Amino acid sequence: MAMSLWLAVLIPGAAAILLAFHRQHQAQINLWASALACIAALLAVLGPAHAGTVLMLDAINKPFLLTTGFITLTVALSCPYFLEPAGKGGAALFYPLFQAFSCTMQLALACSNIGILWVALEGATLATVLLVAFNRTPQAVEAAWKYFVLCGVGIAQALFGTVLVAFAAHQALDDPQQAMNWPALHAAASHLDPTVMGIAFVFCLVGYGTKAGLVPLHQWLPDAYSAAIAPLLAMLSGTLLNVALYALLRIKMLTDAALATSASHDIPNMLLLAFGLASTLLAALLLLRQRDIKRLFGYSSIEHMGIATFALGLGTPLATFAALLHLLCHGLGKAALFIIVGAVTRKAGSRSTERIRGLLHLDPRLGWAFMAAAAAMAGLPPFGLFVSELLILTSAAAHQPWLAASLALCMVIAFAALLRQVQPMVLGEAPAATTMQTKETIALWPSWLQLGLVVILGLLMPPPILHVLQNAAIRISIPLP
Amino acid sequence: MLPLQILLFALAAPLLNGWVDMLRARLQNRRGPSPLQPWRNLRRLFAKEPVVPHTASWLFRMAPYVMFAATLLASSALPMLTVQTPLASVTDVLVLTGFLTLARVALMIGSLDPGTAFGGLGASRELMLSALAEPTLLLGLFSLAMTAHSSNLAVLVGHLLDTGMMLRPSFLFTLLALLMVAGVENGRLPADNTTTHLELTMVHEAMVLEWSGRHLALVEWSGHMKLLFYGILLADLFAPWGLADHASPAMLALALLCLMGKLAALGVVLALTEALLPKMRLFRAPGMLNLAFLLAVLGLFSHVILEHNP
Amino acid sequence: MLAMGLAMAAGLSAAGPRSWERLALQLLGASGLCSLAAGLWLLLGGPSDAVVMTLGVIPWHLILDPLSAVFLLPLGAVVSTIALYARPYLLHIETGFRRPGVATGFFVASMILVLLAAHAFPFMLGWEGMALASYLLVIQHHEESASRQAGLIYLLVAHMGALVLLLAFGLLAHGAGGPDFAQWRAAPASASAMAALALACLAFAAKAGLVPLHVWLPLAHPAAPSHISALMSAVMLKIAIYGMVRLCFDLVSVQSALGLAVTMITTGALSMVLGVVLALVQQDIKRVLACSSIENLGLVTMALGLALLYRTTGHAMLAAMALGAALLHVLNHALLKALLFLGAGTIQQACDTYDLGRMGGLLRRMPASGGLFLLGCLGLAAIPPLNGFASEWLLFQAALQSWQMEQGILRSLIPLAAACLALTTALGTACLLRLFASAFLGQARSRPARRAREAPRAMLLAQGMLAALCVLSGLFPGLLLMMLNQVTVALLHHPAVQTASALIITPVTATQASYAPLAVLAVIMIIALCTAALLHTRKRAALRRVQPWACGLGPPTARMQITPAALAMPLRQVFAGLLSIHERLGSPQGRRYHLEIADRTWDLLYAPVARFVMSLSRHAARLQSGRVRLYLGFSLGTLLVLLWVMSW
Amino acid sequence: MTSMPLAEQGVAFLAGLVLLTSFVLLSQTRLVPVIYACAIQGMCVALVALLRGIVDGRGELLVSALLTFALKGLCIPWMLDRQLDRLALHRSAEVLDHQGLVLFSGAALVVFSYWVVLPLAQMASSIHGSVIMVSLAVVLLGLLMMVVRHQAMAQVVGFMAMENGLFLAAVAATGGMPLVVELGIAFDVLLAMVLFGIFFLHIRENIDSMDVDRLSALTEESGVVEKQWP
Repeated sequence: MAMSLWLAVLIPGAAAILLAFHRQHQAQINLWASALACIAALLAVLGPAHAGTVLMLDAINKPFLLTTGFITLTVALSCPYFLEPAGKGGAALFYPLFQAFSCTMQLALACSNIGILWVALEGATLATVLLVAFNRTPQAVEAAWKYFVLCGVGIAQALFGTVLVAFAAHQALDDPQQAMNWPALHAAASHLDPTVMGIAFVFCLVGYGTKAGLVPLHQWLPDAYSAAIAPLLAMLSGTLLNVALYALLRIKMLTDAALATSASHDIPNMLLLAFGLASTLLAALLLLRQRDIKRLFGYSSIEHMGIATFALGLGTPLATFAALLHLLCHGLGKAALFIIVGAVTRKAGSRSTERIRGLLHLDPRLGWAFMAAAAAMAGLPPFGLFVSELLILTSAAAHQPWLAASLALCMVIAFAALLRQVQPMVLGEAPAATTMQTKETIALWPSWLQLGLVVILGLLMPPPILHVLQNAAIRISIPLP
Repeated sequence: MLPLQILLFALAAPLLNGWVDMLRARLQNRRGPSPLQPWRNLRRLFAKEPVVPHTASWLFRMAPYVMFAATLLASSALPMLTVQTPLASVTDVLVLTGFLTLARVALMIGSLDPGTAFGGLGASRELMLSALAEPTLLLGLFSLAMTAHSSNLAVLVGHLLDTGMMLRPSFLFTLLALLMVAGVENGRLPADNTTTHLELTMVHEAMVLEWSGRHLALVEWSGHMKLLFYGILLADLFAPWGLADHASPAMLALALLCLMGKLAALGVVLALTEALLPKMRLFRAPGMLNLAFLLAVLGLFSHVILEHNP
Repeated sequence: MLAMGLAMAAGLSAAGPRSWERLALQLLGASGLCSLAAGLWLLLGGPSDAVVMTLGVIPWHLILDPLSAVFLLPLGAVVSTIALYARPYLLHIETGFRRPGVATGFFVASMILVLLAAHAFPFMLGWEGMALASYLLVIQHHEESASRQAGLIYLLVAHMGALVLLLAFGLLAHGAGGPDFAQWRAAPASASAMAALALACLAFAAKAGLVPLHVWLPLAHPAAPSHISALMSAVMLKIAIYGMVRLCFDLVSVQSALGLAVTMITTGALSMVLGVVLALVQQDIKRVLACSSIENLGLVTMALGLALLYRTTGHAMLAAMALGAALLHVLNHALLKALLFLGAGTIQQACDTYDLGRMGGLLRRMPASGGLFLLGCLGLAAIPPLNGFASEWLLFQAALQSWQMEQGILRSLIPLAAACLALTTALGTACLLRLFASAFLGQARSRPARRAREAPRAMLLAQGMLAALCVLSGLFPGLLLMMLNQVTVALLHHPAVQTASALIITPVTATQASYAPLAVLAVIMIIALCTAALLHTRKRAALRRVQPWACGLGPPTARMQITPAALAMPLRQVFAGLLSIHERLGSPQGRRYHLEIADRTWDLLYAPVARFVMSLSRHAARLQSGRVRLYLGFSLGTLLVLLWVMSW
Repeated sequence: MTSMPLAEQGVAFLAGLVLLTSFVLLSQTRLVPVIYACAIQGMCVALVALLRGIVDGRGELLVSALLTFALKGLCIPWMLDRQLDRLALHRSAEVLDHQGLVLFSGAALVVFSYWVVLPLAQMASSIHGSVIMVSLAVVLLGLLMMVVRHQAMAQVVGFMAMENGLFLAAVAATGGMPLVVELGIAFDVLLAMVLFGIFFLHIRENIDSMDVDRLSALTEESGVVEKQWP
């Protein structure tokens, strides 16, 4: 099992290096590498939990590993369609960085050392900066610069947090070498010094919060999303946001254990609640004003990240289970949505929500796919997000009724904004002026497969996945004695 | 017992109408036709040949019969001579208003069917007047039913008979409200003029314009019967003395006499109002009907709050 | 349970190729009949069966008990008639989605799921699924912007209601220690339960279209195809009432629900009056029916409020009667409204317009559907022998018994509500009469109306079935009340009506009041027949046809006829305060008369809220000003604030 | 001060030097001295790591100290200098607005970081607790510099100052993190510098000035037509 875990991480890395120097039929190599990585991840996840020195696997990072591998595969399938206008040079730049990015994602999830986790996330930022500036327009350069500066600063603050965690571990643990490994840290979590862990949590919250797009630190996200091309968007929203929250989740487990005895034990939860609510509110309000389709769904990502953080802040096992379910469904659904959005912008020939009209008439297949994906994001029934929002709201109403009411209000505003933007795009007459951009159409079956997975995760989740999520939730919400 | 009451009711209706017309003529110091004139009109109309507009459907011919039957049925439940009427156990006060509504709906459908200007005009005015008058009637009967804790007419009149007519404020308000409603429902002067044919003012007459022959006779007759229905209703509720409690011939004769006296008095009151009050503008009528509705609600409140005896 | 499986199958099979359309409709009809049979079988004495299975996250506890059986009856009846009706109706539709069967199937399945759910999560799943499926049906003709706009508002209000309901269920689950309805019944009364109940009733009011939240109803129904708006109006609105009854009377025990009862009565009265006034002035035939749904739902809510009031002041027997009246009106209104909507569908088929101003004189061209429509109108207008009158009469009897209450204020509230009821009944009769007259009577006002053809046989058969059901429940209310007694006994331990034989129903005691519709009809028929026989003794030739009188100016044309707007003009003047009316004489030279009637609640409640949210988003936009240094400042600021917070 | 052994005195002196250089960075207007100050700061941090390595006898700490010295002391300043030549920015000076306020807030940040880190300082052994405080102050000052300065190059230097602060914290807190982590961090910083170089060319090419405020095209405030509610 450890072998397949190593494979899951190393294959993308090797592919990145190979693609960097090898120019011919890069698309096939990229596809095969992602497929192998996904299979390796699947094999690793099916195996038992494993706590190695460099890589580790436990209930919490299993679901994320699987979804990241799967999303990488589906996005790789759609890459040729999107890279076709960029030509040979663009592809040569895109594929290696794409594989490097997926390698860093897998490494961040599977690594057992918090230092390596930080290095992997920093690597992910570096890999994506050039991709955001892929099509060289002034807006793209500006978005990339902002993305790079803001995420760089954020990640630096996260490094300070990691250092403080190591410092606290250094004091508590006997052998300093083990001071950075998750299993050791979790074991000794209750002996860590509360004040140090508190400050470390703050730094990590601001650092990884920037990467996850929580509100006061979210400004880079809409700009980066409006500039990036669709496959990158799918990867960013599908995996990067989840990994950032995964890291934050890990640190929160340590802090909860450390602060369990001290007076300010519920401050981390309060902070998460505050950040979650602020993100949902601001994202909902700004959703009303959007005119660019990619920016619109960028804000929708911020809103869903806010809801998940709010659920994590609640702290009960049910709320944490719902938060994990929400993250998984959102990752899968949003990745599928951005692939379809990319195809829609290519088909309708414009990115502004006011000029895309009557998709159902233009291309019924694409129209229905877009409508289904948007419904998934709006949290409508058959999809998993509805079930997770249902669980979150009911458990929130039980513990924090007033906050739950305000969260519900924000969700309603967001739903209204999304509906008001998406409905004219899909329904109604297609204006005659829309010229047919591309003749060949994108293969939509991967997106439909992902949306199907979201429905399965929601309504009829198979028992094995249910148990994995349940004991992950229990481990997160109830700190180890 | 039931067919006798229905027959008596049907025959007396034109007589009351004739009596009121004669009184009004006398007040305007002209001789006026004899009270039997409405009977003669009905006999003449029954003999004439009915004419039907070719734009009318089967509803036009069926409407008069439904109207006549509904009004007759409403009258059968009224305690005219004896307190206990056969149909009382089956229908109550609310069902009576339902029959009146059925009659009015049949009239309006009949008037709208040929699709002429007059039918539509009369129907739209009648729609407004009846839509505002009916709640007052319903509410008045409802507050009276509240006093007797039952909506069965016979029980209500019986209760009023044995508790005697002490002066209750709710009765006074309800009496005024019902008087106004009776005036409007029967197309009497404050809201509508029965004798006019002027497009600007007529309501009831406009609807009846297209019928002829036996259909017109039936419609006229049910109009008369409606006036008698209101007369008897007011008499029973507010002056129940003299009603026979069991069907012995002597008691019946006495009850008939009392009834004739009461109806005559009501005829005088109606004639007086017709002679004195000018025709109101159509859109002043809702003001009057709102006043009637207010009086009925006031009656209800005064009963509920002041005269509460569980 | 079988019914829901069939409905789901219908939904899926409709997704199949075009040829499966017929199969889908048959499956839908079968599921309707199945649910009708399940309801009847339970109410006539069968045991209540339950299904418990957990599938993924959502535990599927489904229980069929008397209350859900009563609501299954209208659903089954309407769904089976719609399956019959839809076949010819859909042949004419060429715009919009090609397969409406899918959404219809899922719509019916989710409604059945809501009725049977005995656990908070499947209830919510069904509730939101119902909203989504009906949204897909409302935007069936998504070419016109009006139906898109209606769909948008409809789904928004439905989703808002669903979220509020989620909050309420969360509070209740917290109080009772678990989301299962059985736990809720056992839970003791607590303060949070009262707040949760109020929230839930707010959500149900939004779904039932009561006054402040009714704007979606007059928009959504005309947009959907007729058989779907029949299903929505007849059944979906009742599901909200089912929720209200289930929570107020069965699940949540609250010390005193006085405040809630009074608000329900006032909201009910308000939506009755406003609903009927709106219905009076509408020009579109389906809007009139939609607004009259608002009025009838208001009536049912007032009855429920009355029942709740009686229960809190300790008169369980009267509460049972009021609840019985409410449920009876739910059944009657479902049948009548479905009949009228299907009638509207046939009219639209015949002269492809919904505008009353362009119809007229259809009775001669379409006698059968005209007669059925007349029956529906009379029934809904509460004319004695028919079924609309029975439930309103029972409600009046319930209001009449208010003298047994002690507190003076409450005792005066009920007669006021009775006053509103009286006014609404009168106006309802006027509105339905106007609807029937302007559609069927007089002369045809437009060429399509002149050339209207009778509806195809299947449509008439469907309407005929519904009309038969209406007449049956009108003449024999006792049968229905016997079934309703089971529900009121289960909920309030008192039968709704003391003696409910087939012929006569007496709510309290014989001396007080009783009503036998069959006898009433018998006497009317006897009198009418004997007068007709009396007059027809002398053999008459065929009736002579002449020109109707038009002051001698030649034959009256269709333009001389009164228009629907003019028919309602006097009443519109009287109630001008409730509506925002804009009349103006347009070009050329003031010969075109324009009349727009908008709902006043729109600019009293919805426009200010929308403006406030937009201004909020303008302020929020300042946060994203585009300057990198400002963003870095935010990051530094957050860090410092958090460090300060942490070091308390 | 006198009671401490010689090595600790050295560390304290070097930490003070690092704090001084970050204040110099804040106040310098011309770019060339800014780069030199950043180089000095890098060297001091490397020397602290060297001293700590010698005292604790940890071999890998020496390796990372040498690596940092080479990277932050020499290589990155040389790259930045070459960029200056290519962009011909030698002479360009940036007028710093309300200079006094910035320095005062810098001092306030140092006091604040001291107040925050105080409970930690008692726990750590001897001088290293105060070194953590210095490193937090340097990180905050680096961030303040990025917020205040308009020049893109100055912002990059601010970023480098933060990295130095972080390395100092790592050394002080845990006596150097495991080698593989150190290598990863150093590699990331180098890569960041390369990317910054590429971006300078792009920015210059697009808005032909290095002023960051000019980069504000992507904004929400552009008046979106108020879509009327239906």
